[in-house]
Amino acid sequence: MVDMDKKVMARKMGRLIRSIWIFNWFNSCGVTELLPVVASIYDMERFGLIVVDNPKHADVLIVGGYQTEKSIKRVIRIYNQMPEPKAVMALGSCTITGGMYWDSYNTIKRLSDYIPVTIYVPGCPPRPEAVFQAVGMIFEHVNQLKKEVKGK
Amino acid sequence: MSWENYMPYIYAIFAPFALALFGIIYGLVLKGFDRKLAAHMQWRVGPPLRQPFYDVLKLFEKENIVPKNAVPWIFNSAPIISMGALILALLYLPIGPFNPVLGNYGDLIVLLYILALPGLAMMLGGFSSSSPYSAVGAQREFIMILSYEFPLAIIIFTFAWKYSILYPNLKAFSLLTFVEHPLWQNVGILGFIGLLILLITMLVVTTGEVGRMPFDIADAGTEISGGALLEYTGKNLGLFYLADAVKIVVMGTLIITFFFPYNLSSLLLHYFSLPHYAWLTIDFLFYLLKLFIISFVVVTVMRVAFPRFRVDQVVKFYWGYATLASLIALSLIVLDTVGGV
Amino acid sequence: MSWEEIIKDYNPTIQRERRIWVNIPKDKVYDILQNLKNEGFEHLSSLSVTDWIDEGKFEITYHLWSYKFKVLLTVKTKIDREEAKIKSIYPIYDRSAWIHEREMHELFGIEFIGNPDLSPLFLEDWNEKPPFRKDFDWREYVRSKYYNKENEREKAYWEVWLK
Amino acid sequence: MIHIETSSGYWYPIIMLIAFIISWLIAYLIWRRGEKSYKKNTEEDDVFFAGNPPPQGELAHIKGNNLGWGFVEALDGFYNGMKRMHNGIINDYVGWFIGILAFVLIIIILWGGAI
Repeated sequence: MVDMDKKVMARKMGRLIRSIWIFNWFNSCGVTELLPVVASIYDMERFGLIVVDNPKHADVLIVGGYQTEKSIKRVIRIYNQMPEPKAVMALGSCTITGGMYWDSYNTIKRLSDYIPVTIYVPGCPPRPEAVFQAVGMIFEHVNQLKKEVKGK
Repeated sequence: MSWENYMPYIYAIFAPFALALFGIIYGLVLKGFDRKLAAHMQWRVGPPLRQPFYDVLKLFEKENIVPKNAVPWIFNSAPIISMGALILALLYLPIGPFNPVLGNYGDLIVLLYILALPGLAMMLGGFSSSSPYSAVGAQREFIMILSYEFPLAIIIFTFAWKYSILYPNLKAFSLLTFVEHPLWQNVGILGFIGLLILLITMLVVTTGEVGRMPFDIADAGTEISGGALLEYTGKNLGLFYLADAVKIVVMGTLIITFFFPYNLSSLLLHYFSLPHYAWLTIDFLFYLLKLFIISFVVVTVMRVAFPRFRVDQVVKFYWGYATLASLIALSLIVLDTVGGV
Repeated sequence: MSWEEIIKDYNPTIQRERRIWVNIPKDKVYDILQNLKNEGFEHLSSLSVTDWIDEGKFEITYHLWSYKFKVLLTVKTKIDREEAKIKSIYPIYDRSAWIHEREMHELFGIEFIGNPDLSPLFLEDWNEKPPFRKDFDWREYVRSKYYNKENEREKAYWEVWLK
Repeated sequence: MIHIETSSGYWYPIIMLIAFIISWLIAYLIWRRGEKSYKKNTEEDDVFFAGNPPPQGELAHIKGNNLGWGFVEALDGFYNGMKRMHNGIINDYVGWFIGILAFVLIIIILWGGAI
């Protein structure tokens, strides 16, 4: 997050959480559990979340699962191409500690060494409820930020 | 220059504000209904009705990126042209019981040209953003314009021809004649079938013009990841989003002026009497209802029922079947007037 | 000259029903594969390499399948491990050979002479020893590249590997 | 007030121009309210090319002749027919010319007066 001042950030994030547009970077296990989130049972569109198809329209980048040396270069470029108030949700334990591939020569071990990660969702692959809890946490974080700003 | 001559200028200056407000708000409301109903059709809960308002507010908060080697002034003015043209189109359209603001200062042909501007602006935006994806998207938008203008022109020509026969003293292309004399009564059986075919063709053309699912080859999400509007972010995209919402209202109103210009008040007038402004509000609400039904049929049902067509299938569909249908309808109506009457 | 005669004098072993192995010296492989292809083995299903580090040899296996005879012929050949060079079979099997050889070049470092494009496939800008070679110590590599000693949490990884 | 008036339509360009300027102004006002800033000349305003560096120069241009790709593809039945006809043999062209000429003459002779 670029260091805008708190009030602007609170206003921007306040508007962002009501309509989050997601660009998902699923090239591994993340996608299997994320399909029900989009489908009718869990239906993330209830909270105004839609999947968009390019980073320029997106607010939240969901990086699902392990990233190899080759794919992390693309993730970094895509992260840079997203317009500013943006967040990254790292899905799956592979992004936290390298997960199953903790000792593989080809995968990266922790996503936040490469791009600033807003929230980690553990699980291999994480269940849809975990994803909703993560989104809920972002909501709370922003509301708390707004309360703080209003409180001053 | 007496007071009367200045009337059109005053209309032209103050009416756009009111109409823009109406177009944007009701367009976003329609979009909200569209997403909610589409979700329910897919057995999902769907977003709250005010979701498009949230989307627009968010989009206006995001950074407005202009690509490095894009042409900045075209890139930034494309959404403005698109939105301006649509507000202008609203000026020439009859909104519910009220006659078109600039009704007797511009006819249907002027409206047809104005309606081509949003598509043109999107194409301009796509080509000017120097991205291969959006260049392909803009090229597809160009093909969309080419393909759906053909049946649209035939439909308009049919109506105008019919009016020129029925009411030779009136101006055939003027929207006022379209509103005062709906065709359903003074047309025989053949003509009635012809009008039905025309109605279906017009609905299908509107889906193409609004760029919704079966024909959204221009900003095809999965194929060219965003198409013509790929490089747009922030307020540019927000304005295109608004323009898209207003476009549904404009196209819906066009269908209403052609096929359903009836007002509720004329039917209920002799049952109970109400002050004039009460009738106006009732008619206006009836107009909003008609607009909602048309948007439901044209946008939501088509969006949920059909997958996206290929580019050449779209052209084949419009230049083949839709044109054939409108030509058949034209010949039916000609037969009806020449033979039947 | 049917395919049996071609490989007769290299004493093929019948692995099991319709599976035949044959060892062919390095310099004859290209011509034999050419003839086999003409005979009917037109499907190069895969090309793999085994690293016999104690013998100091790479063993390249070509798995050929023939739709006509319904037989899977495995042609094996041994090349020296240090200067690992062999003539590429791109002219015979074209695309399928190209992609397999490109992968083997990246993971084992075998030089296929005549292959049009041996650019890296999975490991972009990898300047270590080719990873599938037995003498490449991947544990050491991963530990030094990804886990540093100072980080408190990652100390655990260092203990795990010390045993 | 200059305007165009025909038997079936009319158009007042000045009023339309004023109305268009006003509507354009409204759109501009809406446009101006949004966020203006963005990080110039960083990787942010590169063109999105699926994570790879965007193509430079010649590669990035979509050439004109594939502008109507979908169109030519859809009407290829018609275009193939046309291509077959334009086979470059001069007497075919002259043949068509005379045929159409004769046809038109017949029409004029038969219904000359009526049209």
